[in-house]
Amino acid sequence: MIRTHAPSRIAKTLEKGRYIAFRLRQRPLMTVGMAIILCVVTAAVFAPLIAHYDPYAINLRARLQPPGSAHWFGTDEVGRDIFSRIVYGARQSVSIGIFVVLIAGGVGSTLGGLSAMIGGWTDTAIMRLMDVLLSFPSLVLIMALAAALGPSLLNAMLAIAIVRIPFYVRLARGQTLSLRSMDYVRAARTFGVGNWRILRWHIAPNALSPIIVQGTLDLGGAILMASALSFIGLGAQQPTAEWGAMVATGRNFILDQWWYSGFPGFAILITAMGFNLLGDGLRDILDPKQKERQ
Amino acid sequence: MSITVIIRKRLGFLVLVVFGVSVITFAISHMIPGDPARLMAGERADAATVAHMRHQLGLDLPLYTQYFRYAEALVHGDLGTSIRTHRPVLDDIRIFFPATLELGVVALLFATALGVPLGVLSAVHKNRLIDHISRTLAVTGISTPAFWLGLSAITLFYGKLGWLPGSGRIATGLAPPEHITGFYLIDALLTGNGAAFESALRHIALPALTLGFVHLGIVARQIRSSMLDAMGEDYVRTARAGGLARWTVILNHALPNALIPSLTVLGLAFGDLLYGAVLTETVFAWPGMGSYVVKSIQALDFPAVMGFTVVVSIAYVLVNLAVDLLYLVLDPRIRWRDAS
Amino acid sequence: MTFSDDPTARPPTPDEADAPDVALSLREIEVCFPLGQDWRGRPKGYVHAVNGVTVDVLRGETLGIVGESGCGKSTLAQALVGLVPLSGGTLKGPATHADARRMQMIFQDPQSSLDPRMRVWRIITEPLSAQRRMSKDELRERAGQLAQSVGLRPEHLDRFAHEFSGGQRQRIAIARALAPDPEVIILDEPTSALDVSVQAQILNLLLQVQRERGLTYVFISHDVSVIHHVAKRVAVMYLGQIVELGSSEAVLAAPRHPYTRALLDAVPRMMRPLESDAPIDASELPSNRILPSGCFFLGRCPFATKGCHEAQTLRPDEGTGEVLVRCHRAQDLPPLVFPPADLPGDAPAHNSTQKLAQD
Amino acid sequence: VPVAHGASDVLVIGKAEDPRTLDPAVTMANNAWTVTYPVYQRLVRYQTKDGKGLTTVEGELAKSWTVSPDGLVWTFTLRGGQKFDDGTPVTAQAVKFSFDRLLAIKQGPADAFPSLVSIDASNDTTVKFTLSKPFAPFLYTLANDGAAIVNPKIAAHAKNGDRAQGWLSVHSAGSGAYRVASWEKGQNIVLEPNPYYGETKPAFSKVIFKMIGEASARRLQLESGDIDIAENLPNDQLDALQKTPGVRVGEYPSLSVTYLYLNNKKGALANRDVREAISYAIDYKGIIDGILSGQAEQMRGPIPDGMWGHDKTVHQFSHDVAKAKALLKKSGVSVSKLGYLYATRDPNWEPIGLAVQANLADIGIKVDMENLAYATMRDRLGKGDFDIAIGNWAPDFSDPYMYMNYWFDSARLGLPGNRAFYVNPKVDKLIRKAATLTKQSDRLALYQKAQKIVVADAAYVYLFQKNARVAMRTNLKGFVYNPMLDEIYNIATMHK
Amino acid sequence: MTAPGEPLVDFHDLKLEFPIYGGAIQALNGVTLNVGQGEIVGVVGESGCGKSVTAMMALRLLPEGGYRITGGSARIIGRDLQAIPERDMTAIRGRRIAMIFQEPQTALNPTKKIGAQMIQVIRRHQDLDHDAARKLALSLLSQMWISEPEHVLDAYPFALSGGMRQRVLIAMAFSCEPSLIIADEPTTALDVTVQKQVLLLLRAKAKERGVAVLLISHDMAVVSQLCDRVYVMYAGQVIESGPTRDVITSPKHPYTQALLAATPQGAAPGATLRAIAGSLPNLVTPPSGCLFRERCDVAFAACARRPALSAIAPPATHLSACWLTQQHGEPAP
Ligand SMILES: Nc1ncnc2c1ncn2[C@@H]1O[C@H](COP(=O)(O)OP(=O)(O)OP(=O)(O)O)[C@@H](O)[C@H]1O
Ligand SMILES: Nc1ncnc2c1ncn2[C@@H]1O[C@H](COP(=O)(O)OP(=O)(O)OP(=O)(O)O)[C@@H](O)[C@H]1O
Ligand SMILES: [Mg+2]
Ligand SMILES: [Mg+2]
Ligand code: NI
Repeated sequence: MIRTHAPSRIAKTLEKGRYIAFRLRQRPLMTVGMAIILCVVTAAVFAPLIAHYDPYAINLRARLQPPGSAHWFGTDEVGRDIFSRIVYGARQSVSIGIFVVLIAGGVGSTLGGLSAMIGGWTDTAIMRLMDVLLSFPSLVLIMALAAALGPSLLNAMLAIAIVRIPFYVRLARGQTLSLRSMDYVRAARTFGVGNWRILRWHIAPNALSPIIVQGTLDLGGAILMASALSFIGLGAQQPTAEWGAMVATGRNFILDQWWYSGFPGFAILITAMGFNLLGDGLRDILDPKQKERQ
Repeated sequence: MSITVIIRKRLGFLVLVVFGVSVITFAISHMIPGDPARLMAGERADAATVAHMRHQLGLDLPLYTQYFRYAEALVHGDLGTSIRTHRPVLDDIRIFFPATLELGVVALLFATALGVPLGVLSAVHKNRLIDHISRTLAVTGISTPAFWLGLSAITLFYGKLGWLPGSGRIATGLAPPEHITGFYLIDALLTGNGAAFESALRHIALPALTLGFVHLGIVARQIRSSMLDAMGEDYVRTARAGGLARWTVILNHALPNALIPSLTVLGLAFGDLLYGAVLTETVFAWPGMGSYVVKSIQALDFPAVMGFTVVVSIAYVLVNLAVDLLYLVLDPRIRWRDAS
Repeated sequence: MTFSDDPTARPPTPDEADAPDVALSLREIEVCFPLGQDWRGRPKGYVHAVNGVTVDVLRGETLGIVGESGCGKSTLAQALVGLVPLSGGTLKGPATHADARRMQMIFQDPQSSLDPRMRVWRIITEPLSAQRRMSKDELRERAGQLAQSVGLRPEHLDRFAHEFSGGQRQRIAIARALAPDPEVIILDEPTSALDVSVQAQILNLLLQVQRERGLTYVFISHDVSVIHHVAKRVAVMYLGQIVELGSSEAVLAAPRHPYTRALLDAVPRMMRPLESDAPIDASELPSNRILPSGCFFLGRCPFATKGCHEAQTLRPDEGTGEVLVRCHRAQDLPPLVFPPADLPGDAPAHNSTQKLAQD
Repeated sequence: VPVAHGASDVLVIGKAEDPRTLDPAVTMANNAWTVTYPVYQRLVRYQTKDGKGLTTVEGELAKSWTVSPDGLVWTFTLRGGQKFDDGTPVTAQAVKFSFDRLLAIKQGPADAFPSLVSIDASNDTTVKFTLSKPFAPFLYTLANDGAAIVNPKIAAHAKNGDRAQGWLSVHSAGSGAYRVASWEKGQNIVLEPNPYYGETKPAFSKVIFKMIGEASARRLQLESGDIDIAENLPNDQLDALQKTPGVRVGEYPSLSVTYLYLNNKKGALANRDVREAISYAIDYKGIIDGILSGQAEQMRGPIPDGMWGHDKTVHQFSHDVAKAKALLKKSGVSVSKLGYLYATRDPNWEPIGLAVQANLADIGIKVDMENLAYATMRDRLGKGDFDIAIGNWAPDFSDPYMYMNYWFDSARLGLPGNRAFYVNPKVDKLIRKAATLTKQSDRLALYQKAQKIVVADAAYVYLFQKNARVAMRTNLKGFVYNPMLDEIYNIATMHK
Repeated sequence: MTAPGEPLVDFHDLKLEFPIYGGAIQALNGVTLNVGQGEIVGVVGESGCGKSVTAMMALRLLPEGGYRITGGSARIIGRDLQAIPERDMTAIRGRRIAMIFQEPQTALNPTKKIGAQMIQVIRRHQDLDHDAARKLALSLLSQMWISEPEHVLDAYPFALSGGMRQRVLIAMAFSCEPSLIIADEPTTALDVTVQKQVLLLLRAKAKERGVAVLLISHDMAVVSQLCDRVYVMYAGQVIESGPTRDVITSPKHPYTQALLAATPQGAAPGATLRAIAGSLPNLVTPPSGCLFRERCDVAFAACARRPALSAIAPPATHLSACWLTQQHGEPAP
């Protein structure tokens, strides 16, 4: 029986907060992930306040300085402060991740949802196209696209987004198909609710959580992929402070100036880890199969 | 009966994929700025030479004719001639593909051999310390930039410690084993060439570990989640109620069922391995398809890039076919459904 | 009330849907599901879920449908509300036209029939907002009225479905079904997922709203006692066909068709020791991929004889004539009669407790 | 046990990547020449004196030669006694075959012979070259890799009229000290001695070119002695290697220059003052000291120091921001943004770009850096689709022609050499004339005159000529550096 | 070994909870239950009242570390359940006490043949080689009135119908000659016709071999037809127990009475049923005092304390946990 007297709003909020704290204590890894993301996002937003050097100012007289009090993470081969560049690099990484996920998730889920709702030939055609895309060597597609459109961060992001689309199409299609057979959707049909409205009212909100989980996990993946592209020279261009590009130039200095590629590489690792940990945690929480019984 | 159905289905799919992939690559190749004829003719060639070359390559024909010519050759197993190496693309691929495949298989073996136990342990000890540790390891694997890991590994294991060689497939000056499968490890074993085997093993260790580490995470994560599902199933309870020991239940009942959904992920992971090899191979100077295609793209060597994509997507479809067939072995439900 | 809002529809012939007391007229309804696809996209086979159901549902009555799992009850229900297309036969009656308000459905699982991300008032008024534009205030007001009529309190309106117990959820589903003021409600095992104590609440509620609104019910259940309680008339289904149709008093007390007999014989009855005199028969519902050629029950029928290899039609029982049976031997079978109730309807009075409670 | 490590009769050279083809009539890459040069012989070769490589030539296969007074006919007499690696003697017919093949294939290497019309072998030892118009550097071009003499027997390997290009791209058919024994693609190329070699038997029984993509890995392998020579190392690594025991980093002034192409026909850069302003804005010393660890020398005009024709009096730009600003103002052109095109093929190009970016920012010009695959970059260069681009240039033969006639002739716009799209009829006339004269002093005068004009026009930004730095094990002896033979090692005369 | 006459399962006032955020699900709130040798005992109650938890507890199959016993005692085959080491426990499971579950669809491993699953369990407890175990499995199946046991042994679970699968599970349960079989709603997922077959089978085999059965069901009628004694549970507590006939025909606890009255069976068609108001209490915060108090129409002051299960009248076979049925309307000492 449900309670008749609703507790006050403040008490409710407090209770909710305590509950969230409890859940987080239960999932230390997810908490770590959230902390990392918080740090990265803070760095990205407040980069100018955190970095005490201009990330683009070259100083040929202070090349390849080891980490020290002046330059926490040392300097690169043209004397730029690596710490500042890493802090600014967070902007690139976070925006790459978000851009890719929004584009791929948006286009993919819409396509997948529509494909499942329309069915028939349209569905078959879309899914076959996605199969082809999936079996396409993704890195080659990205590299070829980057080569075709010219190397730039934007093109790299677009290419990554395109490569990720089939995953969302499949996910959203699967979700739609299973939701479509839920009784509440069938019920809605008996009221004469049309496809569009069903998609918007019933399917989209309910299919959202797995898509969000996938998106969170993909944020990490996209950051990795973009850095890989920058590493082989197809992503961010100089002098943009981008972690993958920094590792790429730093690779020639890895034997004597470990900090040059070391810190940006670590930054990529940590950031991707943050999103992966968060995504894993979210998946655990949202996965109906693994939900704790109440 | 059902095997033939699956094979027929996959082969049909193969035709579709090869067609789709070749069309896409073809289209992209022709969007990329850069004139293959000029590349072929050389940097300082004059306009007439370039025009001649263009005619020779058929680049002056309408696009669709070019595609048809390409497709026709493709059907006859001809992938054209590489602009960069001036050799038939198929010959190049024949050299480089086994290297990549060997690297991929060893990496996947490593990832599976470690990832499966890790995932199982994680699931069995859910939310306990072991779980946290192995999940951290898994997530680290997934989140590590392979190129960076590779560089660091070379620096550490070759540069600082000198334990393992830093590049290549076999020691310099040591003749590779006779070409039978193209897999050095297997060829060395087949020909009883102990020195080559040892050297090849030492050479493949670092790149395979690097590449495998990333996939270790994917495998462990997947196994963990499907193990958790499987362990919550009723039949596990039945097995326990029948008095079977805990690990018998886990390994004999839950694991085989957990492997079934993981198989798809493993199949995809293997496809990914082939592509992921691009970065690892670059870093480790592994003479495989990865470095080949990177160089080909950089040199705008379209025939080579197209050959690569076509071959890799065929490999992808075949891997999926293998996964399907494995399903057939592992999951009797499919056999039964197809039979009836 | 007119029967047809659809001008293109053929005028109803008097013998069919025209009789003023018929709410729904089913004629030879068939539903098949295509099964799998070969490489050319053609189905590999069909599941014959409903195989020719003919029955009239009278206005204001409750038609009960019983039958074992997989016999096509739910499929029939879904076909009635248009969720699955008919493969054959016709469905007529005032409630079958484009206006979806006329017929509503209540599903078995109150959990999955309510959108977990909608607030209760939205759920209840969804059929209304799907029909025409209504302001939020209007909708809320309607929701309040409906909620009250099914015993929900106003403060429940802003909650989500998962905050309710199973019985409450089924109340919400009933309120939603009542929203567009339907004539007919199809109930597909509305209480199967509920506990006995809650089932009673829901059955009471259903009967009450039926009385208040003059609703027509098609009530599906595998629980004979529930059907007996709510339905005046009952149809027994087997393999997608009605094998026996008649007043529930007649059918449930003295079943004629061998299948109905087997079914009723198997129903557990309070304090009736389990009889094991009948030979244990291991057979179950035959496959509906390929339909049997003669009587569908032939394979399991203990009374089968020669004539059973011919297809059977639903024919009036010769004895009373008010029960239709799909068996040519119905009269020949030894009578089997079940007492109306095994136990007194009321639990023994608990006089002492009454007294004490008043202290 | 791996064989190569430390063995005294094996030489291992660490390369960054596979050569594409080993056909001397096709390849234009130093990366391939490392292999092909010692495998083939040519009519003439660069001289070595006192262990120093000179840019002058001496006979290799040729014993002597004469030139007709009009400079149109060159007649060579062969030395005899030289044999291809299958024992076939090298004859005049082989020379004719090789050059006919080169001209027929008509790829990069043929460009060095613009006016060659016919080759005649009157007997086994005499071969006659006929030119359509006099070409002063002709003799020098015969020392090019492309002028290699190949065994005519390769004709048997021809397929679909490819003149055995396919076969020769992975095999060798020369009369040099070595021949290609095997090539594991992506791994190594192994050379073995040519058993019929006509001169002193080389010291190494095996020469291995090992492909090691990562510069750091190459350096590590050199340090550990797995390889004897490591090519293509970035300056900072070389600096570090200088301190490594057992490794020697040789530094040699080279003729290889790095310069910026200013697109003379596009936008603001069409304005001479703007180009001059840019030339003044660059911090040459900063780049040389900061990026090249001082291992370079600022250029003075297009012809580098060490090549005849270099002019000590020609104007040299200095880092002068004020002047640059003034010039920019004077030009009256507003330049807000320029692109800088580069590739990662040379690790210095990117930091140089960053320096240029910073320098030009000082005079108010924003520079966008664009990193392309080298092939794409070349395509853009060819089309003139860039503002500023960077390039390296090394001479194929030792003649100022390599700089002046390639860089400034309006007939070679774009990729062939004039990458600044510089058009000046006066300069055209001077340099074309200089190419046909046979007397060096006459030519010198013409080239110096032309040099003054092009420097004043600031067609390119002349950055620096850098030292060639070769890192090798100290136990490797007898290496001779020749500025004309970058990345080419005298493996036939080296030893451990 | 169990001494003759000693109950196979003996729970006394067992209390058990599952800790969750901010509290615990108090799943069992006093289960007093025993099964003697050869008895058929029923447990009835509504969904969520703790029937399965009780059954699982008897074999200690609940998730390790996921639950807490907060009171009472639990013994099986004469031993303290909590003190039995896990090794012994696995030897008891299947051998001494076997179990049959509700969902035959999922209770068998879908990727293993029936034969393999049966043989595995048989060989776990009996010293038989593969062939002998198979033979035993065959004979067990044929005793389950399965006409083609060979065929069934070589089949995968999904190829069998629900009734067939349930018979396989019953055969498995009998395979090691246990003393007790716990059947947790063995027929809920089956059709009535099949249900009857399965129940008959279960009863016949049990009687034949003198195996005790603890039959769990939510269906009063099923229990009344099959069981010698019955326990009625509500919200984790056994609130009434006794010989089946006594409990069904003269229920003493208001809940049992209400439950019987709420079934449409026996009510006049169309008449308003005597529904029990409200719904099950939330087990995280169960009502203090009598668990049924909030829904009981005869609740009174004493119900603020929780009544223990105690005899209504000598000969103490019929017990109830309600103040009204206790002698003085006061909590028993
Ligand atoms: N969408 C569908 N596709 C294919 N077959 C279906 C579909 N829906 C139902 N069926 C099949 O149709 C037959 C009848 O199913 P239906 O759900 O109508 O039975 P039911 O009488 O409602 O059973 P239950 O009592 O279990 O609810 C079954 O054999 C079922 O497998
Ligand atoms: N592992 C568990 N963790 C937490 N709570 C549990 C667990 N198992 C059971 N419960 C809770 O214990 C209570 C009793 O559950 P139980 O499964 O015994 O009910 P039941 O009587 O068998 O019901 P049903 O008739 O639905 O099978 C329920 O409230 C349930 O949510
Ligand atoms: Mg149904
Ligand atoms: Mg239960
Ligand atoms: Ni009470």
